Amino acid sequence: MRHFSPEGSFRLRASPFPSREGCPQGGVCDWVPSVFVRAMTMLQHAIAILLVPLFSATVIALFLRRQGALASYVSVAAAGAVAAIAIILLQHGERFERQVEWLRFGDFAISLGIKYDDLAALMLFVVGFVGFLIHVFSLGYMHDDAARARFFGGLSIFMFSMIGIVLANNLFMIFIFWELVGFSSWLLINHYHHKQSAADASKKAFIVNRVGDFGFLLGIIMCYWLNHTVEFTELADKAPKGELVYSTLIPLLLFCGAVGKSAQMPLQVWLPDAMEGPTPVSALIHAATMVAAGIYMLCRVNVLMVADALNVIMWTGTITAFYASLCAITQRDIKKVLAYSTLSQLGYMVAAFGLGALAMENGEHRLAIATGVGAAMFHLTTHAFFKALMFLGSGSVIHGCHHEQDIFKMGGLRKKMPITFITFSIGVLAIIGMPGFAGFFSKDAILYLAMENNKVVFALLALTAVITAFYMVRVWKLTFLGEARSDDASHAHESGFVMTVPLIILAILSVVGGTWFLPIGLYPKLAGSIAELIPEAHGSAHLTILLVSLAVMTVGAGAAALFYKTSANDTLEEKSPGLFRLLGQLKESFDKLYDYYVAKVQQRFAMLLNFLERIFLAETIIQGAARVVGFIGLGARALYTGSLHAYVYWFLLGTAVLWAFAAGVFN
Amino acid sequence: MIPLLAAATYGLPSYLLLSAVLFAIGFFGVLLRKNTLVIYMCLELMLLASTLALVAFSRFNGTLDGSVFVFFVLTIAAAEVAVGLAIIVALFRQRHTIQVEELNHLKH
Amino acid sequence: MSPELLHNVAASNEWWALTPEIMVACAALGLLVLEIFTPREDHRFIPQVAVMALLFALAAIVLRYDRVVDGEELFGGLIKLSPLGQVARVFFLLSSLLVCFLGSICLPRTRLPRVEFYHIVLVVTAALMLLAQSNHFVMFFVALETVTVGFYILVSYFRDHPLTLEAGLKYLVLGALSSAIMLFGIVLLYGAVGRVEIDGVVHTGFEYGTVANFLRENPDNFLGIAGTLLVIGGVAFKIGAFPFQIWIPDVYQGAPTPVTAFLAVSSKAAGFAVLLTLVVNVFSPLSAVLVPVLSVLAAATIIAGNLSALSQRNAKRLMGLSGVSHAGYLLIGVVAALTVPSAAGAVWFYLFTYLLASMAVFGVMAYLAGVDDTAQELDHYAKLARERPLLAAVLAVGLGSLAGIPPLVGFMGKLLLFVAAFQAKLYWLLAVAIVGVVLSIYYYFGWIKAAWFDDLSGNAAQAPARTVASPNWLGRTVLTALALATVVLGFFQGPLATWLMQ
Amino acid sequence: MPETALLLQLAIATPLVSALIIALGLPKRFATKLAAAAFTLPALAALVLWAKYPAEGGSRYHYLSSLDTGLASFGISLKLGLNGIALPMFLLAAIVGIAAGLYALRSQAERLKTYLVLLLIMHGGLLGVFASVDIFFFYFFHELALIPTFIMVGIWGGRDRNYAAMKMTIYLTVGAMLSLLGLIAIYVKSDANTFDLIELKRAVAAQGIAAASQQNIFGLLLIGFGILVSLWPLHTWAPLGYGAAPSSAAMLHAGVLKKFGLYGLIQIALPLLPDGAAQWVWKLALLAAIGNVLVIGFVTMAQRDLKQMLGYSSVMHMGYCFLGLAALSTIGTGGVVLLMVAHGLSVALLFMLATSIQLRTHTLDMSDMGGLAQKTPVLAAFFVAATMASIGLPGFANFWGELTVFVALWNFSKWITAVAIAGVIISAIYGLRAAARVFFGQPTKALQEVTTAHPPADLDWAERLPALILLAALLCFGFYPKALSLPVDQALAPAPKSVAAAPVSFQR
Amino acid sequence: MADTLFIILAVLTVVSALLVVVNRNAVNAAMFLIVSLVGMAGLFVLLDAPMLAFVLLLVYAGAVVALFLFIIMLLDTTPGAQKPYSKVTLAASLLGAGLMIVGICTLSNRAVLPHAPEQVAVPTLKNYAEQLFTTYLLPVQVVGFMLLIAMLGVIVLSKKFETTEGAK
Repeated sequence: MRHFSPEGSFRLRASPFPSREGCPQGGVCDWVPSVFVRAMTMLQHAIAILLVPLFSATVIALFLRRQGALASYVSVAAAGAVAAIAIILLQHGERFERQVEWLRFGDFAISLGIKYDDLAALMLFVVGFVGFLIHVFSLGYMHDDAARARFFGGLSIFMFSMIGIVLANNLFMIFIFWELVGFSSWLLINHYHHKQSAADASKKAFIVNRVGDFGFLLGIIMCYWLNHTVEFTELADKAPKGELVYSTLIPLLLFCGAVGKSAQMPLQVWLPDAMEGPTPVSALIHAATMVAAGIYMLCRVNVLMVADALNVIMWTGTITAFYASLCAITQRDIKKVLAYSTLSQLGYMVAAFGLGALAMENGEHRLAIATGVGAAMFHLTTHAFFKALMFLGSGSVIHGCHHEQDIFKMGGLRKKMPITFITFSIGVLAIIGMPGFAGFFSKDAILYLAMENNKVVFALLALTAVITAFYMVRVWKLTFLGEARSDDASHAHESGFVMTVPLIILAILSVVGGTWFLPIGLYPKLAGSIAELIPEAHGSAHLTILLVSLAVMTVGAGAAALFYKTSANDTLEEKSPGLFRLLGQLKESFDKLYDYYVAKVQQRFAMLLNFLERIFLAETIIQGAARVVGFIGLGARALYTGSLHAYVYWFLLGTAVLWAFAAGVFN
Repeated sequence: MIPLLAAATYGLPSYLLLSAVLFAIGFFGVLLRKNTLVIYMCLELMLLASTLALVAFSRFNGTLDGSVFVFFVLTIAAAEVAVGLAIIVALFRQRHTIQVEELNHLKH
Repeated sequence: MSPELLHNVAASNEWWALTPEIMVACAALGLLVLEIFTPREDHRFIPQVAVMALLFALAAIVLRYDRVVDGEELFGGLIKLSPLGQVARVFFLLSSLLVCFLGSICLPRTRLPRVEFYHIVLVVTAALMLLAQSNHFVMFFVALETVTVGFYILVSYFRDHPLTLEAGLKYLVLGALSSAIMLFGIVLLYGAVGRVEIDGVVHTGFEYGTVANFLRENPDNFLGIAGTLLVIGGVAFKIGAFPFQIWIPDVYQGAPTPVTAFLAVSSKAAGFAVLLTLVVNVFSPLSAVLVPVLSVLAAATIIAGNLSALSQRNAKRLMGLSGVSHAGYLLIGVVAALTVPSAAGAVWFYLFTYLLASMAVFGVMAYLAGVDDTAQELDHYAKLARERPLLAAVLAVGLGSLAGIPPLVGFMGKLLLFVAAFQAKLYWLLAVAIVGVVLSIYYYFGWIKAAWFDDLSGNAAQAPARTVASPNWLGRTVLTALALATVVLGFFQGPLATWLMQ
Repeated sequence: MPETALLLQLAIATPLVSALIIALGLPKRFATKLAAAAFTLPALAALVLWAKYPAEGGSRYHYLSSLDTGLASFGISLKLGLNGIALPMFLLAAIVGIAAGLYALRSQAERLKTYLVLLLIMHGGLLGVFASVDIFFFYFFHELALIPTFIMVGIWGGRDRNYAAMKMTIYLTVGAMLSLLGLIAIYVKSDANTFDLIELKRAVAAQGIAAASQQNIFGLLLIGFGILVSLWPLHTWAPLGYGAAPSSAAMLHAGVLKKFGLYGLIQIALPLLPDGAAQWVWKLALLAAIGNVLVIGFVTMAQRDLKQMLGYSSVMHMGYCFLGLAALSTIGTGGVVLLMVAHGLSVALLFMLATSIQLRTHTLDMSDMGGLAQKTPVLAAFFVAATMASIGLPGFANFWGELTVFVALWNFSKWITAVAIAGVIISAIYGLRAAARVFFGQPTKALQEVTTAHPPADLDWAERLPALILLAALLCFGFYPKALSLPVDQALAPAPKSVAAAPVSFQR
Repeated sequence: MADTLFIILAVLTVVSALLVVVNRNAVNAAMFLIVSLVGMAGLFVLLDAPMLAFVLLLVYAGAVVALFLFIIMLLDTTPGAQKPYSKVTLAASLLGAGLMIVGICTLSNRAVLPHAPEQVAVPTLKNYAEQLFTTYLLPVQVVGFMLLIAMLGVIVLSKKFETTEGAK
């Protein structure tokens, strides 16, 4: 039961202290130019990795708005530097935490700090490396885009913000960069801003995220006032001493942030629309990194978790996973399919996190989370690899097919774009959990957790896996097999090296990325102590899980492979339109609901208030009062009749009043 | 010369009352009459009413100042009359009327 | 009366103390002499003579200023010197100077004699100065009546205009009425006090001091109270306090613009000088009655003045009605003066600000007034900012100061009054005053708008704008000086404040 | 006198004096140069004073200097100085002032000289407001800055300017009068016989004002200042006035002058009337939360006119400031100061850009715009940045203000905190919607006609410079808020007495 | 005997004053004014001020009322030209009268008068002169000026001017 060992979880929490000295399996850091390592301390590396993309973004924004090419090179260079430093930090293995006070009022202070532990190391590698590959890919993909500078500038801002989240050592700092990734995602979705759909999608994404952040910020503030700190290390240190004030509300509120960012139900609506952005953006932000930030954040604050909150989280994740996979079946747009699969995979991760605790629900709260964190982060990593791979693959396809995105207008691309085909196929195999591929291991870990803890969840997740295999194979078959169903597809061509090389690298990672148990495995090198938290099934459980996942994969994939004909229209729609429509509505319902709310409820309410404001407040009361005074004024003016007698009467009146005063009438 | 008042029992109050009545009558005239000249007479009447009280007080308080003040009041009244009548005459030249109700062009 | 007593009395007639008044009065006589003995073409210099006389009188006061012993009684108690009396003298001389200036603008438009105008203005000025220093009801009444008679003539001076004469008649009748009322009040006081003999010297109800003592000893004597209130009623006519303000708009409109200014500034200020002296020095024992009476007067005056001014479009009537509201604010100061000594200074400060501001406005009005002096509509001010920016600027400054807007001096005046009122705990009066100020903003800005804003908008087209003669150097200098004084004193009250707040 | 104090006086005097010079008939080409100098110098001076401000400034006033204007007997004297709270506001006034001035210089306003004169007077008044220690002159300078606003709205204003000018005038005069009464009341009730804030604080510390009168005076000040700061429901002048006001006037008023009321509450009302404050905060907080934040938030959503939308949004953000004050704690007050500065900068930038947009689209109706970003990318970038700032995106100064205010609010009331944070969503909605309607998507028919008639040019440098100044300031304080918060924190260090009244610990 | 005299004179004065107010003809009004003046002069005599009575008759009956009559003749306002009073006027006048009566009643009820001292000598012309030329010298001067401006005023207001100097 190694994965349940206190050490595992303890080391996770105690990770500010170097968990590994020096550089094991030293071979890896031989190719790293050791000058870097000696030149700067690791802290300076960390600061550099944060600032390099910011610098590139600033330079681009200020000077390179018109030099698109130059801007792209600067940005890619920055991303390369990030990746390099990430690897240096990872291999150097030092773990540290520093912070500097940024704002203080009385005894309340907000500080920015860097917490570089195993969790951060893993995430930083994923972000840096995948990000770098995607940058390179974009060089080709966005080559003839007019607003290249803006695009790459946006990418750099995103890298900066994302790395900020990864390195943050307290909740306020996470929130700051949380907002910033939201902004950069808005910027990049809005890249084709002349398209109304893009403008709307970006707006939707930002606002929906704000809704999530509403809870997030409340949670942070509540956590601050309950524990008088929001620093992860301090919180973690309070926990064993029993000083930590637990409240179900805090984790739930914080989870709201994750719901928004990781597009869980009911805030999942923005992610599919976000596909309006350029494909590399979808790959980087809306598949690999940003949407995973929610899970990362949950792992960060795991000490605050309590059982009820975890329960909610688990169910949210499960339902999202299942719902999204259903929605994915009927999509025609290749990116939409991938988007929904992303949703459901994120649901997997969230569910994994939520499952983690329940494994240990015996009062031993401190240990509870470990397995969940392990599984979630594991899946996050592998998913980052293969989903980025598939998005880039789809990007390459779209690029080849002259920006045709409808899978029913593709087909027969296997010969035209062989590299894309192979790499994409690897991605598909990885996501549907073909043994030996990355997805297989991570998904198994999660399924095992589920089986251990909650059969219903287990069933749902397994079913999700079936459907996942089903629609992925559907896409794969319709896209690459058969004959070209449109002249765009028939004239498709393989993309250049700039785009294929990243595909290949990601494909390799999608294969080896999940080998955590072998001594030569890659994941432990990346994740360090996190890797040791992954729940590992033994004996019978191991067998069942293995069988289940194999069965799941074969059933789903086989069904899709047999069922779908490579024709111009959806076979399911022909066979059973009822089911098709049902699934379609399943997807539509949420958008409809939200649109109805925005257009009919919210806007009408605003109009009503505006009407009241204008008519009632501004006009009736104020104007009314003014008019009344005006009338009185006219009346007062009318007293000056010009007749002497009237005036004499006034004098008489005045004298009489004075006389009355003298006679003491008024007192 | 024997003070006539030595024998009188109608004292200061009656004089004060009388002057008040005259004052009121004058005021009433100013209210009532429409002929500017008559209004002006009534105003003079009011002044004289005050004068009467003044003399009475002066007499009964045994201070001469009141009576001296009467000289000033009379002179001032005369001067006012002169100016007033001049204005009225000039007005009549312009408007050919001295009826108050027709002199209400300045209003509002 | 023994001869030596008479001798003493005669000896107490220290004429030197009245040098300024005597100078002004003699100058008035001199004007007539000059008119007779100089050829006609030289008559246009006569106004300059008047101005010189006023300036000399001013100099005389400034030179003799420090020699004044506070509370020194002259002429056997007819006159009482006091610092505020000096202030009043300076005030009246200044305002008469400006009235002469206005006259030099307006009179040449008519075919009327001018020398008499300046003569009467000078005599009235002398009377005003005496009035402010009088310490005896006889002196008080005589001086007051001199002023009133002078104003009868001045108001109807443009006698070839029927409206002017109508105004003259109204002022005549109502003025005489108020004089009668006041006289009756004086008589009642005289009678109530009776004969007071202190170590052989006989005092009567004409002397302020005696009245004050009497009221202090028996404050609930009906005759005393009635007389007091009737006198206040007479003064209320001068200052235009509700309901005795009713004559103001008509007379202001009908009177020639310089006379309107004279009425608005000097006559009102005379009223307040008298009121302050009487209320603070004489009637103060009756504060139980006076405070409610004056408070009601003040509140009613503020409200009546502002409300009736709201929709007024005739410039002169507007000045009159807004002047009424200013009288209301000043009355608050008078009430406060019963309890807070510094309030008197505040009232005089306010009067000075009022002098500067309204004289500036009247100056502009004098330039805009056409041949028909009584018809000065706000519409005539359209395009003023374009054609005569100087006049428009001076107008804006003056009106702003009247409205009590910082940094203009009018605001300081209001501030000092309000502070005094606060110290006197007259909270509800303050509330009324605030409402009044807000209302006044409306019509003052309406006027400024007419002069400044509308020329850019469309509705200026049909406004019958007048062609305004450009002021000569004198006019430019005086108006600029007034405006600058209004602004600078707003920033830096130094001399004026320290002089008045002693 | 130390040269820093001299510098402070100079910064205030320069605009006023140059206004006088120009008014006395300086030829136009010199006038513009002089005005430019007069707008720039205070900004430089403010930067110097800011840089020179001692790190351990404490709550004292610095750069003190005093001048007797003849009302010393009344305890009134022109006493200038800056403390930790005044310093940021002074800086704000200077920065917005230079931006507004530069923008005014390029605007082809008819009768430019008068325009500049009024603007300079306004600027001088603004600087004076925040530099005056004497609360009488504090009020005095405010009015000095307020009057030109009315005139500018009246003369150079846009749609129904006469009505707007009159309404603004009446409203703000009422507010000013009430607050003046409040100040006089403090003067009288404190028995200190002085308007000098330092003396007043000392006097009150020695022997506070009676609780009853404290409550009345605070109420007076709250209503008076509330009108000036557009506290719901006394706000109706704001959208109308800003909708009509010429850009520079709107920038200075909405950006700086409006903060007068809040500044007064922080500097004067809270320290001098702690008990009164404690009795009013709940009313204040409810009004601000329900009225300013929620109601006005929704009303803002419904606006179609760009400037009106901005006006309403600034009304809404004032709600946050009031809430921060209601928290009655160092955090809240400090947050309010940050928020005032940040909002001042951002709203000024927004009003400026709104005018620039209007110059290109010849309309302010957002439903007649769209797709402008294709024609004017730089303008779009600036506008988006300003919008993001105003909806509290990290990296801009506003974020820190709002964050600290929210944190402070929690101790006051959780529910009001929730409402306030919900307001952040609302502002995101209308902010992004505005940006999208104006710049993104496809241009409307109406706009296409206009743009074909006279094709819009992107921001020229005369417009970019002020925008850059404001944006740079926003970013500076956004990236390093401590530059602002340090003096404020020190000024608040001996926290208002009423903090004791407010619950500090969470457990209750 | 003095009492009867007082009563007679008082009645005479008041009645004639009332007639001044009420009758319609301006000339008659002036006449009745003279009558009431005579009555008042009589009262002055009763009050041991024959001097003042003399002056009163001289100035008023002699000069003022004569002037009035003169002007009335000059402007010859036709008697009865006056329109009958409107209801409002009458009501208002009644109200005014009521107010005055109430006022007089309050006066007669509330007035507290200083009791007269023992006899003092009847003032002679010499006394007046002394007072006027010592104590009240200044007011006398002022009154002089007032008469002067009154005279000038009358001239300005009534004299016909040919084009005065400088007037364009």
